[in-house]
Amino acid sequence: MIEFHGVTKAYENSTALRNLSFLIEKGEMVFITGPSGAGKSTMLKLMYMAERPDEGRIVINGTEIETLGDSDIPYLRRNIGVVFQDFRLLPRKTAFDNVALALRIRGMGESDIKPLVNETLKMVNLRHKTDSLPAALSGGEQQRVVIARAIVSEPAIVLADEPTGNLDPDTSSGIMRILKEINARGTTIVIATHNRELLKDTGRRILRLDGGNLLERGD
Amino acid sequence: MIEFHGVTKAYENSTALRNLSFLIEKGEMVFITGPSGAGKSTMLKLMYMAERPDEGRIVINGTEIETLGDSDIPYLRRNIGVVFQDFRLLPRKTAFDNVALALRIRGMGESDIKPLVNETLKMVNLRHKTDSLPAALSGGEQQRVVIARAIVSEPAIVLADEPTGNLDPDTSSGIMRILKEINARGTTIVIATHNRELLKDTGRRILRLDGGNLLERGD
Amino acid sequence: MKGVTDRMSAPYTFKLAMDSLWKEKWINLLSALTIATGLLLMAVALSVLYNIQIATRKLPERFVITVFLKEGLTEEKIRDAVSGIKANPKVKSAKYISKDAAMKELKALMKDSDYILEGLDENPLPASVEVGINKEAVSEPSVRAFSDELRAIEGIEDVSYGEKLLSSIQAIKSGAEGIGALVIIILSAGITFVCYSTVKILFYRKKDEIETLQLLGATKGFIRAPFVLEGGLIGLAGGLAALSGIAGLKYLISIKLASLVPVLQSFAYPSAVAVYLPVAGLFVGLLGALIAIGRLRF
Amino acid sequence: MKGVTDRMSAPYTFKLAMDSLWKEKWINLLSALTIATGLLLMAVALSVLYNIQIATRKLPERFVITVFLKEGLTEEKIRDAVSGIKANPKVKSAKYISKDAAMKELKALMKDSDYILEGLDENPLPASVEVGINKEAVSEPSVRAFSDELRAIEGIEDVSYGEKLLSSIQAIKSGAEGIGALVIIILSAGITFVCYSTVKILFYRKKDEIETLQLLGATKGFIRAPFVLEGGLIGLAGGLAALSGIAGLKYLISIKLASLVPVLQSFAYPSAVAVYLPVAGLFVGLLGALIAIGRLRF
Ligand SMILES: Nc1ncnc2c1ncn2[C@@H]1O[C@H](COP(=O)(O)OP(=O)(O)OP(=O)(O)O)[C@@H](O)[C@H]1O
Ligand SMILES: Nc1ncnc2c1ncn2[C@@H]1O[C@H](COP(=O)(O)OP(=O)(O)OP(=O)(O)O)[C@@H](O)[C@H]1O
Ligand SMILES: [Mg+2]
Ligand SMILES: [Mg+2]
Repeated sequence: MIEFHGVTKAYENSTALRNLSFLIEKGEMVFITGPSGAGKSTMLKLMYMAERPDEGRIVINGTEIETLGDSDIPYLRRNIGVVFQDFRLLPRKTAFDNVALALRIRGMGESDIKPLVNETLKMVNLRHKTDSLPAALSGGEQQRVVIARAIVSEPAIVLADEPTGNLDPDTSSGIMRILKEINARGTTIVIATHNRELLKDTGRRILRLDGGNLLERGD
Repeated sequence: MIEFHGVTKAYENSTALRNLSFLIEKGEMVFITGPSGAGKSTMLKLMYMAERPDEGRIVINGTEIETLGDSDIPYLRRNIGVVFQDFRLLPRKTAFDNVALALRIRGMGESDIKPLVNETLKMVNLRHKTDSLPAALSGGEQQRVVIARAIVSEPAIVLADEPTGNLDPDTSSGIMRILKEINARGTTIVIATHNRELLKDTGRRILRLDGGNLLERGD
Repeated sequence: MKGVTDRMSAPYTFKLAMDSLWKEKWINLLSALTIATGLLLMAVALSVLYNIQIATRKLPERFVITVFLKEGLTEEKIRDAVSGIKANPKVKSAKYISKDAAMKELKALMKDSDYILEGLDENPLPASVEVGINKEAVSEPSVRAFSDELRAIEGIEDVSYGEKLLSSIQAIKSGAEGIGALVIIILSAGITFVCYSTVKILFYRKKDEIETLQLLGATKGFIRAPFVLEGGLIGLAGGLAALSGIAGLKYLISIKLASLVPVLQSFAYPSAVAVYLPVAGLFVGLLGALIAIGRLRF
Repeated sequence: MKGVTDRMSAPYTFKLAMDSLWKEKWINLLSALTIATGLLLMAVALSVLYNIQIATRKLPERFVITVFLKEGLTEEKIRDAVSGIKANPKVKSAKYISKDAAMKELKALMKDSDYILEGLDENPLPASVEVGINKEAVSEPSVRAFSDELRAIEGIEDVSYGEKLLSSIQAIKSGAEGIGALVIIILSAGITFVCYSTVKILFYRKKDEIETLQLLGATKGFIRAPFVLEGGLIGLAGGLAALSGIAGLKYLISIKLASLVPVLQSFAYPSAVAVYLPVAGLFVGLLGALIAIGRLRF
C-alpha cells in the first residue's frame, strides 16, 4: 500500500530523512515514533505528497508518485485521510463544515453528507459542538474535529500525526479504539506519536526514527 | 499570587467554569488537569486576561484585575510568561526573533537580548534552529520555541497550557526539569496538562477540573 | 467513497462564496467600495468627457462661410447661384443677404454715424450668401476644397471664411479628444489594477486555507470557483454602489449645485452608460479574481 | 525584569517595519502600486484642470471694449480722453484708433468694393479707443459699471462691448471651475479611500499577530508603530512610483503624442506640484494606517 525505496529528503539546511526503505501492507496499522525533530512528520508529508523526495521512489496505493502530474494529485489524495499535527482547520468554518469539507471535495451530495458528518462527530464526542467555529473549541476538541475530517470519507489510508497530543488519556483511548475499528474494516493506518501509552502493548509494528534514520523496522 | 474568588465564566452557549475559588501562593508550582473541554485553558486565559470573568473576583500579583484599564493590561502581562496551547508563534519571524519579542516588548536593548535569547534557546535544545521560521520547524521544535519565549524574560508567573503535547517523553522531562529549576528560583508556575507522566510523583498540588467544576483542591 | 463523481454542485459553490462573503463582511464591503470608487471615478470622467464632446460638437455649427455675389446679377441668376450652393451636399443652410440687407447691417453697425452712408448715390455693398456647412465638413482642407467648388459656380465673386477661427475649432476638438482618450486609458488601467489588487489581497489572505484545501484533495476548479464567484459578487456590489453613487451625484448636481454654477444646468448625463456600471463591476471583479488565482499551483 | 523602561527603540521599530515589508514584498508592492495609481489619476486630473484653467484664464484677455470718441476733438482733447481712460485702474491697455485708421479697417473689410468709400467727401467713421481691461474686472456688473465711468470722461461719445461674449466667457469660466472642483473632490475622496482600504486590508491580515503581541504584553504604541511606519513607507513608495509615472507620461505626451495631437504641444505641466506626490503618498499612507489601526482594543 505504501512503499518507500531509498527515500532521502533534505530541507535547505538539514537532512530530515536519510535513505529510508520500508513497506506498509494494505490493511496494516503501523506506528512511527522517535524524538522531536526525528522526521516523523516529514515521512507522513511524503506520503500525502505535501513534500517530494529528493532521492528514492515512493509508491502509494499502487501509484508511483513521481509519475503524477499536478492535476492527478487531488485524486490520489482523496484516498488518504490526514490528521495534521497543526490541525489545519479552516478558521471561518464550523466544526460541521470542516468535517463536511472532506466529503464536498469528493463531490458528495448534501443530502448524503449531513447524516455522515453528524455520525462521525458523534463518534468523537463532539455532536454538541457541531456549529462551533474552531476558535470556540478547546485544543482537544479541535483535534477531534481534525480526526473526524480524516476518517469521515472512509479513505483507503489514514495518516495520523500526533493525533492525541491534546487529548486526555480516556479520550485518547476512545480515539485509538475508533482507529482500530476502522483498521479492522481494512483501512491502512499510519500513526506518528510520542505517546508511550499508545505504543504500549499494541502488538503492531513500530517504526523508530532518529535523526532521519530508521532504527528499527519492526518487522 | 493568583486568587480566584467565586469565578464563573460562560461562553455564548456553554458555561466553561462554575463558581471557582482557589489560591495559588507565590513560588508554588501547581498542575491543572481534567478531560478535554473541562475548562483548563479557560482558567489560564482568565489569569492572563485574554478572557474576563462573568462573575467573581480574580487577583493576580496583588492586583484586582477588575480595576484594570485597557492601558494597564500590557504592564500586568509583562509579569506573566505564557505557553499557549496553540503556540501563537509569529509566522514571519525566526525562532530567535519570536523569543526575542518577549524582551523587545519589555523595552530591553538589543545588546542584552542576544545572549539571553541564545542561552534560552540552548536550554530547550534549539540553538541550531535559531534562524528557522516556525513553518520550517517540527511540531515539537515549535513548542519548545514557545516555552523559551515564555521563560526568557524571567517573569514572576509562568502559565503553561499543555506544554508537552508535542514532545517525546525524554524532551518532556527535560522541559519539566527546566520549569522546576525556574520554580526553585521563586517563579510561580501553573501547568495545565493531560500528560499522566507529568502528574506522576510530582509532590505538587493538582487541581482537577471536570465540566467547569473544581473536583479536588489538592490542598 | 470511490465512484463518487467529481462534479461540484453549483449551489454549494454559491453557498461557500456567500458564507465567505458574510463571514468577512466588513473587509468585503471595503473591497466593494474600493471598486465602486474606481468605477465612480471612471463614470465621472466619462461624463465630463461626454460633455466636452457635446460642447465641441456644437462649435462647428457656429462656423459660416460668406459667399459674395457678383454685381448686377438678375434675380434669376441670383436664384440659380443660391440653388447651386444649396446643391452641394456639404451645405446645411444658405441664407441670401441682398445688397439692401447688407447696407442695413452696416448702418446698424455704424450706429449713430449712419447718416454718412446716406450720402452714397449707389449701394457699394455686394449681395452675399451666408453658408452653413455640415459639421463633418468643418476641417481646414475640406473647407478649402469646398470654397474652390463654390467659386466655380456662376455669379460668385468671392468666398470668405475665418481661417483662424476654423483652425482653433480644429485644435480644440482634437485636443479634447486627445486628452479624453488619455484620461480614459489611464483611468481604465487604474481601475482594473485596483480591482486586481483588491481580489489578489483577498485571495492572498486565504493562502493557508487554499493550501489546506489542496492537501485535502480539492481540485483547482473546486478551490477557484468560490473565489471567482466571490470576486464577481464583490465587483457586482461595487458596480451597484457606483450606480447609486452616480445617481446621488446627478441629484446633487442637478438639484443643488446647478443653481450655484449655471453651466451645470446644461450638463448632460449619459444615463444609458450608467446602467452598465454593475456589469462593468461584475466584469472587473471576475477578471481580477481570475488573474489573481491564475498562478495557483499544486 | 522590572524597572526596564518602556521606551521602544526607534531602530528596532524601523527594522520591524522593513522586515515586514520585505517578507511580504509582492503584496506590499501591489499596495504601493495601487496607491501610485490613485495618485497618478489625481495628478492627471489636476494637470488637465490646470490646463483648462490656463485656457479659460486667457479668454478674458481677448475681451475688449470699444470707446467711440466725439467728432471734431482737438489732438489735445483726444490725448486727455485717452489718458483719462488709462487712469482707470481697471484698464490694462488702451489703443487709439483714429478716424483714418478706422476707415482703413473698413476698407480692408469691404475688400474689392472699397472704391465706393472713395466717393465720400468726409470720413464718416468716428475715432475710437480699444480698451483692454484687467481680467479680474471681466464680469458683467463690473464691466457695466466701468462703461458708466468711461462715459463720464469728457470727449467720449459712447461705449460698446459684446454683452453676449462676456456672459459666455463667464459661463465657461465658472463651469470649468465647478466641474474641476467636483472632479477634485471625488478624486480626493476616492484616493484616500483606496489608501485607507489598502492599509486596512494589510492590517487585517495581521490580526492574529496583533492579538499575539497584545497577549505577550506589548503596548499599543509598540504594536502600532511598525504598522504606521509600514503604511507610510508604502505610501511613500507609491508616491515615488506616481512621480516616475507622471514623468513617463510627460515624456510620452510631449515627445510622442504632441506631434499627433497638436494642441498637446501647448499642454502645461504643473511640475512644481508633481514633486509633492511622494509627500502626498507618505501622507495618505500614514493617514490610512492611522485610521486603519485606530480602533485597536486590548
Ligand atoms: N519546511 C522545512 N524547512 C526546513 N526544515 C524543516 C522543514 N520541516 C521540517 N524541518 C526540519 O526537519 C526535521 C524533521 O522535522 P519533522 O517535522 O519531520 O520532525 P518530527 O519527527 O515530526 O518532530 P516532532 O515530533 O517535533 O513533530 C526537523 O529538524 C525540522 O526542523
Ligand atoms: N471562545 C469560546 N467560545 C465558546 N466556547 C468556548 C470558547 N473557548 C472555549 N469554549 C468552550 O469551553 C469549554 C472549555 O474549553 P477549554 O479550552 O477551557 O477546555 P480545556 O480544558 O482546555 O480542553 P482541552 O484539554 O481540550 O484543551 C469547551 O467546551 C469549549 O468548547
Ligand atoms: Mg511532527
Ligand atoms: Mg486547553
